[in-house]
Amino acid sequence: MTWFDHLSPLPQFLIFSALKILGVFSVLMFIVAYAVWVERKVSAAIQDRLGPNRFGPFGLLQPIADAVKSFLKEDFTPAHVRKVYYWLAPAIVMIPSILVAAVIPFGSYLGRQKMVIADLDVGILYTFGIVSLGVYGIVLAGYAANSKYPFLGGIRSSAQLISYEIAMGLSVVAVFLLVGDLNLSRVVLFQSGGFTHWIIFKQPVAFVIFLVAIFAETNRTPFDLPEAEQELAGGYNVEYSSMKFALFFMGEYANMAVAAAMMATLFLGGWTLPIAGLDQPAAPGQIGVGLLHIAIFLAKMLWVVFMMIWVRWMWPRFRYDQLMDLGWRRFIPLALANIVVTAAVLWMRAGS
Amino acid sequence: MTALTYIFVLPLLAAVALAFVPRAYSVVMRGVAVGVTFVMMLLAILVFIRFNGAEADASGFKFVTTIPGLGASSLGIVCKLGVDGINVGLVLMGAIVAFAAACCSREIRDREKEFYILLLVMTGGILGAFASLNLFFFYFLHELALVPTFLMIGVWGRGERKNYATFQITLYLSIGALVALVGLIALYLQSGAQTFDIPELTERLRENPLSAGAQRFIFPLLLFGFGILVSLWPFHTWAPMGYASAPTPAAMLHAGVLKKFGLYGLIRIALPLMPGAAQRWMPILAWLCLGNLVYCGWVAMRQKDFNWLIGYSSVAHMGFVFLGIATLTLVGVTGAVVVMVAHGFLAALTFGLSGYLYEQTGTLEMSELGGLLRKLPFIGAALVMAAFAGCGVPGFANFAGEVTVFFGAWNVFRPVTVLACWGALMIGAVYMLRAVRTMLHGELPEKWANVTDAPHLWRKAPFILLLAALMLFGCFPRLLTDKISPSAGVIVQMANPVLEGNLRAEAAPAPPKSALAQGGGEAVQ
Amino acid sequence: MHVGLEHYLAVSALLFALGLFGVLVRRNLLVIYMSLELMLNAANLALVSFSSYKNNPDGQVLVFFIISVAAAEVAVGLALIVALYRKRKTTHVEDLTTMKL
Amino acid sequence: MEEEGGRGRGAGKFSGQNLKQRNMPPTDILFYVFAALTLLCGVLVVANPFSRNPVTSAMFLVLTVASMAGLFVLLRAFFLAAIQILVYAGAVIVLFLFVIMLLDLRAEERRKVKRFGLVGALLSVGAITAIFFKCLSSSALGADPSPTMEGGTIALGKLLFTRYLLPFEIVSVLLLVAMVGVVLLSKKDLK
Amino acid sequence: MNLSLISLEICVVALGMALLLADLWLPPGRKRLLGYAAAAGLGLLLVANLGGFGVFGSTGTAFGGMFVQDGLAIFFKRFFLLAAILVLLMAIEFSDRISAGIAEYYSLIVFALAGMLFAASANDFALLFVSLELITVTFYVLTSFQRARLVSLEAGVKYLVIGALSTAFTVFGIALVYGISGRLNFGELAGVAGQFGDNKIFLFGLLLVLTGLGFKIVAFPFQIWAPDVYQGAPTPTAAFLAIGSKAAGFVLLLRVLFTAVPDITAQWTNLLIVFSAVTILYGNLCAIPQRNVKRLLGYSSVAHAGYLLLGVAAMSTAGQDRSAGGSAMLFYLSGYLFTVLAAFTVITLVMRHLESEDISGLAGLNQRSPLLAATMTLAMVSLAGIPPLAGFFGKFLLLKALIEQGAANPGCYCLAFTAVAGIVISLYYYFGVIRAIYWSPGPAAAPPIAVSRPIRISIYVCIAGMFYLGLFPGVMVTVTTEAVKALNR
Repeated sequence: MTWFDHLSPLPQFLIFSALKILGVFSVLMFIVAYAVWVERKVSAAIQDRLGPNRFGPFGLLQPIADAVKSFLKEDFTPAHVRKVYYWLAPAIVMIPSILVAAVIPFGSYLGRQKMVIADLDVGILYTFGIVSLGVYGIVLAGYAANSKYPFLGGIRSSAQLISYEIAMGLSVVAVFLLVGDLNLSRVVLFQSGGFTHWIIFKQPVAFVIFLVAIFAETNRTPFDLPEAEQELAGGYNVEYSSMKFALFFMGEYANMAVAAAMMATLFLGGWTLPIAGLDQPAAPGQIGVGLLHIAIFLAKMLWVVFMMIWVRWMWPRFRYDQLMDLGWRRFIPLALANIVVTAAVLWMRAGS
Repeated sequence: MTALTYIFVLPLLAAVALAFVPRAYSVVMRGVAVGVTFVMMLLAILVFIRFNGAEADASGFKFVTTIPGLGASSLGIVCKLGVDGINVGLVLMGAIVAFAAACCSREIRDREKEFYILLLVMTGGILGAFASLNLFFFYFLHELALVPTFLMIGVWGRGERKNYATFQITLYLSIGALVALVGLIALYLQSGAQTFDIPELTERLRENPLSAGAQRFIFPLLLFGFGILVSLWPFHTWAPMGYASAPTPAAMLHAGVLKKFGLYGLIRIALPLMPGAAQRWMPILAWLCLGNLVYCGWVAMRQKDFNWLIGYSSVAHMGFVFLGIATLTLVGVTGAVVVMVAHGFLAALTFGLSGYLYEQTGTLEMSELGGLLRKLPFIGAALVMAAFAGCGVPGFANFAGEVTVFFGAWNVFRPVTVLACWGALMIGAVYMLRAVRTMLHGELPEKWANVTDAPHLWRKAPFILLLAALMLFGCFPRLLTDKISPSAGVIVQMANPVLEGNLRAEAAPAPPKSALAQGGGEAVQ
Repeated sequence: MHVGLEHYLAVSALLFALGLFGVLVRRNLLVIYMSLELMLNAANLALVSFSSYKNNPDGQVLVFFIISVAAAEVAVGLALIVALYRKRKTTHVEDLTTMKL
Repeated sequence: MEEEGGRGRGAGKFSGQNLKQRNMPPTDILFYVFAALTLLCGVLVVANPFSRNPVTSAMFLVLTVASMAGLFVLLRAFFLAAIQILVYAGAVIVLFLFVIMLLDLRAEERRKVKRFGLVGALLSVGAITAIFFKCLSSSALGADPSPTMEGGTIALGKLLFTRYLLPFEIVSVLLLVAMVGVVLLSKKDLK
Repeated sequence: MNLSLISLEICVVALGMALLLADLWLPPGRKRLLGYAAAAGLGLLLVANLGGFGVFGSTGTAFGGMFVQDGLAIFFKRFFLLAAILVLLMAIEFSDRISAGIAEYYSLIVFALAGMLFAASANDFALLFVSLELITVTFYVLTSFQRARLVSLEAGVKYLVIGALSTAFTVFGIALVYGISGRLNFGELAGVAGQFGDNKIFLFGLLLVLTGLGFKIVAFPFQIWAPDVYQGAPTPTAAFLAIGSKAAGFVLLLRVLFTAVPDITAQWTNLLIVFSAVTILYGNLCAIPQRNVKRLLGYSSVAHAGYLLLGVAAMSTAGQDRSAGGSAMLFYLSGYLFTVLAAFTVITLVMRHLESEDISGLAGLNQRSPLLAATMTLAMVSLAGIPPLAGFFGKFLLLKALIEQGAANPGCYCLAFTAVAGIVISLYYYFGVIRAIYWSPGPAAAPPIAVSRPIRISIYVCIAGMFYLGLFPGVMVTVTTEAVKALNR
């Protein structure tokens, strides 16, 4: 590795970043692929059936089969669509979730490298900024299809995403009042030193709001109104088929994965675990500890993903007005109140 | 508090009071208007009579009084009233004409409330403007009197071209007034006196005259600003049309009194405060006034409508005053002031009479009228006398004034004077007498069989009064000239700074000639 | 060529000019409004670059205000445009002729 | 620009003192990339030769805003870069899209552009730009050679809540007003 | 931090919010009460402010010099309060024309007022921008409030586009000024502005800021929105726009020119003179053919902006002592307040049931309501600048201030003559309105117009104000001269 140490900092930085990006991306894709499998398995279990079980042990190779199927299907473009946007929309859907993954600390250190692609000081603002871009894919899909149901789906989705973004953002404000920093790594560090330091226990209200908002942001049941089959015959992705449809599908799961990662980082202690000193960052020599941190993070994240899948098959769908009502008239005031209370408590503590 | 205070304040207060009278009580309105103007007239006569005996302040003004509160004293804007020889006659004339106009207001039948309020405001404004010793209020009150004029013509006026006439008169007079305002403001600023008080300004400028540049700039503003207000040729077109369309009282007040404001302003302000520029501009003014005297007289001859005719004749008469002012001599200026007073009575009289005729016949087309003297002995006689006065027949005040002016002008602008004599006397006589002949003599058309003469004293009173005044001052011009000369002397002296240096020896009348002016006055007597 | 403040200002000015051009030329209210946003963004860029190059944080605070005010303005504006569209079925400025002289 | 040379050279604006320098620092390359993107997308917002579709304009506006955020990052204004994306891309332009879709502006395609207006606009805009560049080249900016201020959240936040508290509060009133206004203007049937 | 200085603003904002809240609980029939409550609340504040009770009397600066409470600010605050009260009373009369949300209408007026109050005290570009935007955004809504009427919406959209454009100009200008000087605070800027007198970018930026403010004060060539917006907006909005928004623009203009960059204003003089002249002529000439009263007042508002700019021109020409032009402007604005609000009140009452506010709607007004006819006449006479009303003395002071500078800059004389020409032109259309009132026959069976007591009081206040300022201007001249002392060098 001596040749490496001789490089100037910039190429070093570039190489490490490339490696991290590659790693994160592949893990994310893997999770996306297998989240689908998990989803099918979980739903099968809940509905007391078997689920995919033909291809590979427990149907484990099913995602590969699905992928092949998607690629081989005819890529049909209906005549009435707006072509450019029709092509663009599926591509856009994936981008935000991948971009958000860049700022999430998925581990402490491996060697001297911090296990985060970009350790931004404005991390959370960046996340929200990127998350808010997620709406474009869906809106454009709805617009591009140039037919009724996708259009309604697009409209619904944009309204829904914008509405719940506010609740989500406000709920997180309380967290940052507590932490005093927007940098996600420091948020994680703040949670080290005991289960009670996890923000889920300090900010339960924020957690609940955030959790629900995530469901809405990822268009998951009970908030999957933009694509509700019974109402809109599939919503914004009606006109899509083959690989383009698959991209939407993947986008949804990628969003889920990233949202779960955010959840884990913000509320569940990130890569920390308050046993066996695992809540402190790994020293340069402790490669094993570093790997363990990554594993802990993945475990938490997968747990959240699992829970989201679980919820999908357990809950009925909301009505649209109920959804809006919940967002605007319950959560936003609640989140505001939460902020005020948090600020007041902090202020009193600082005073005393 | 002097009589002047009441003359100024009474009509305005009465106007405010009338605003609260229900409109059904039109008799009250008329009563109040006539009563108030009558009181004003008595007060004005009182002031005139007691003028000689009254005590003058340092700057030669009498009955000086201040209305408290009005204006902004920090800017030197104080409502200060007072009279000297020049404006005492004007105030008297104004008050008499106002009373006459109020009496003639019977012809107004609708919206009497508004009309009498406007009439009173106009009266108060005019008299206040003449009595004001503050440059600001001098202007302010004149404008105050102008607005009602416009409204009266617009609302109660007659004829098809009423709207056009209203706008024309409004625009013309406003331009004139505003141009003059710019000049007045510039004068105030250039003087550096920090006051709008006329005596103080005069005093200050006597000691430190304005720079030549400032005078050159300001004087034309005042000359043409005031000139437009007085219908100086070629800015006269508003006058005949406006008067032809105006309701009688408005025409009487405006042509008789308000129009004199510009002339008064020239005499009071432009001449004494900017002598240098005055010297330069006066010859031009003299030639311009020929436009009034000859051209407008000529046009008057061609008129078919009596009101247009007297409108033009009124414009023509202004030429005398301009000529008198242009001489910059004591005689000329004195004569000018006398003409102003005389013409005030005369104009009011003619417009009042024409208004009566119009009321009776509904037309003033001279071709349609004729032989009216038989049906209207009183009105007809008054009209004949008015025509004589207009032609400058001795015995009427106009003659006294015009002759004085000619005496003054003879030495200064000889060719102009010759032309003016010809124009004014010959042309004036022609059109006036022709009008009298067509309207009063000859066949009486059938349709005028039932016109009636002024039925009772109240209808005759205004005409009698005005005629009496004309004849009084015609027979005893000394009543006026005695008061005017000393004050005019001061002004002329200020306006002729070079006189003392004998630089204009051949043009300017030597001091003995001012004695001649007195002599002229006596000769008339 | 080293990138300095003036480069940023040039970009900002060009962007401003672009926006102004759009406002003057385009006839669709929505696009006009987008062009206005471009102009505001140009101002933001100028403020940020001045602030950064002169080590003075005031400008960035002002940008914060501008962004939030712009958001509010857009909300009202779009509501207005939608209301107009409902009534008039157009977003074309040349169709707004109810009050021609 | 050339005439001003005598005075303007000292400030050395575009006179290119470093033209010879071959290896550009990466931030400079990034600047050119982002600047070009910003302007290109800006042009496509305003005058897209291929499409008059407002949706296209809106999408390019997103790109403009995003590349501007890139410029902000280069200027070390990280907070504002995030806010820029969050507010403009995330809210404002979504709102635009939302409205465009709601109005379904398909009929609104090509209308004749008035030659006269176009030329006039070009001239006036060109004049303003020319004046600006002339000013730029002739006056001293007095700036540091490279960005020196770190526009972090904490620094700005502190300013925002101390010195600029009053405008901050007024903005909150403004947002309230805007909210009331939007509700009033768009609610279906008001009671 | 000196919070007591902004107590007035806090109260006003609180009042606005209280109105919004009270609206929730009031039954629809009693919403009128809210308007009276708002007016009464503002009235109390005005009285407290005039009396200088408690926290309302203090002067000084707060928020690091950003907020300044000096004579000028206090003058304008009282001005805005009075205007808002009269507009609120007008709005109550207008309420049957507003189908829904009348309570919000009141509260938005109060919020716009808050923006104006802040603008009066702005001593920093940040505060300037924010308060200006508060005013502008509120007016977008107020203008398009009658969204059932197409004209109202169109007016709103036009105001929106032009307003946003002006915002963009202002902001870009601020960016350049800030960039060169590194200051946002006017006080600090004044200290260093002198050295940037020949910095083109700085001047360009300043010019852009002035351009942006030009939109607000409706000066040529940024006046294009005014006629349409005045015509289309609900009448009380138009009134508030005519007086409040314009005065706010002027106070900011004064602050920018004479507080922020006091040393380099002289070079603007010729520009100001030209624009003032063109504004006067444009406004007056365009007003002549108008048949819609509100549109006519819109153009006349352009003209009046021109007259007011004349005062600014005089101030910028003046060397040390700028009080003549400044006090004239303030006096003129005060007169304009009473006059224009009187006119709009009459329009509100007379044209309550008419869709288009055509001049012919005024026909026969003096039979239907002599009071309103007289009020309108007085308002027109005052707008035209004829004694004995406020408009005359205002114009007199402005001309005086201008001619005073004639020696320093002969352009002032030209401007004075332009103003005179403008006044004469304006007589034509103002008298056209009076003519419609008095000498065109009205509709045969037009019912008399009922004038409620509060609005009667507001009309009396306007008339009294016009007469008082016209006849007894002394006090006001002193007050305004005191108020502009802050702008002297």
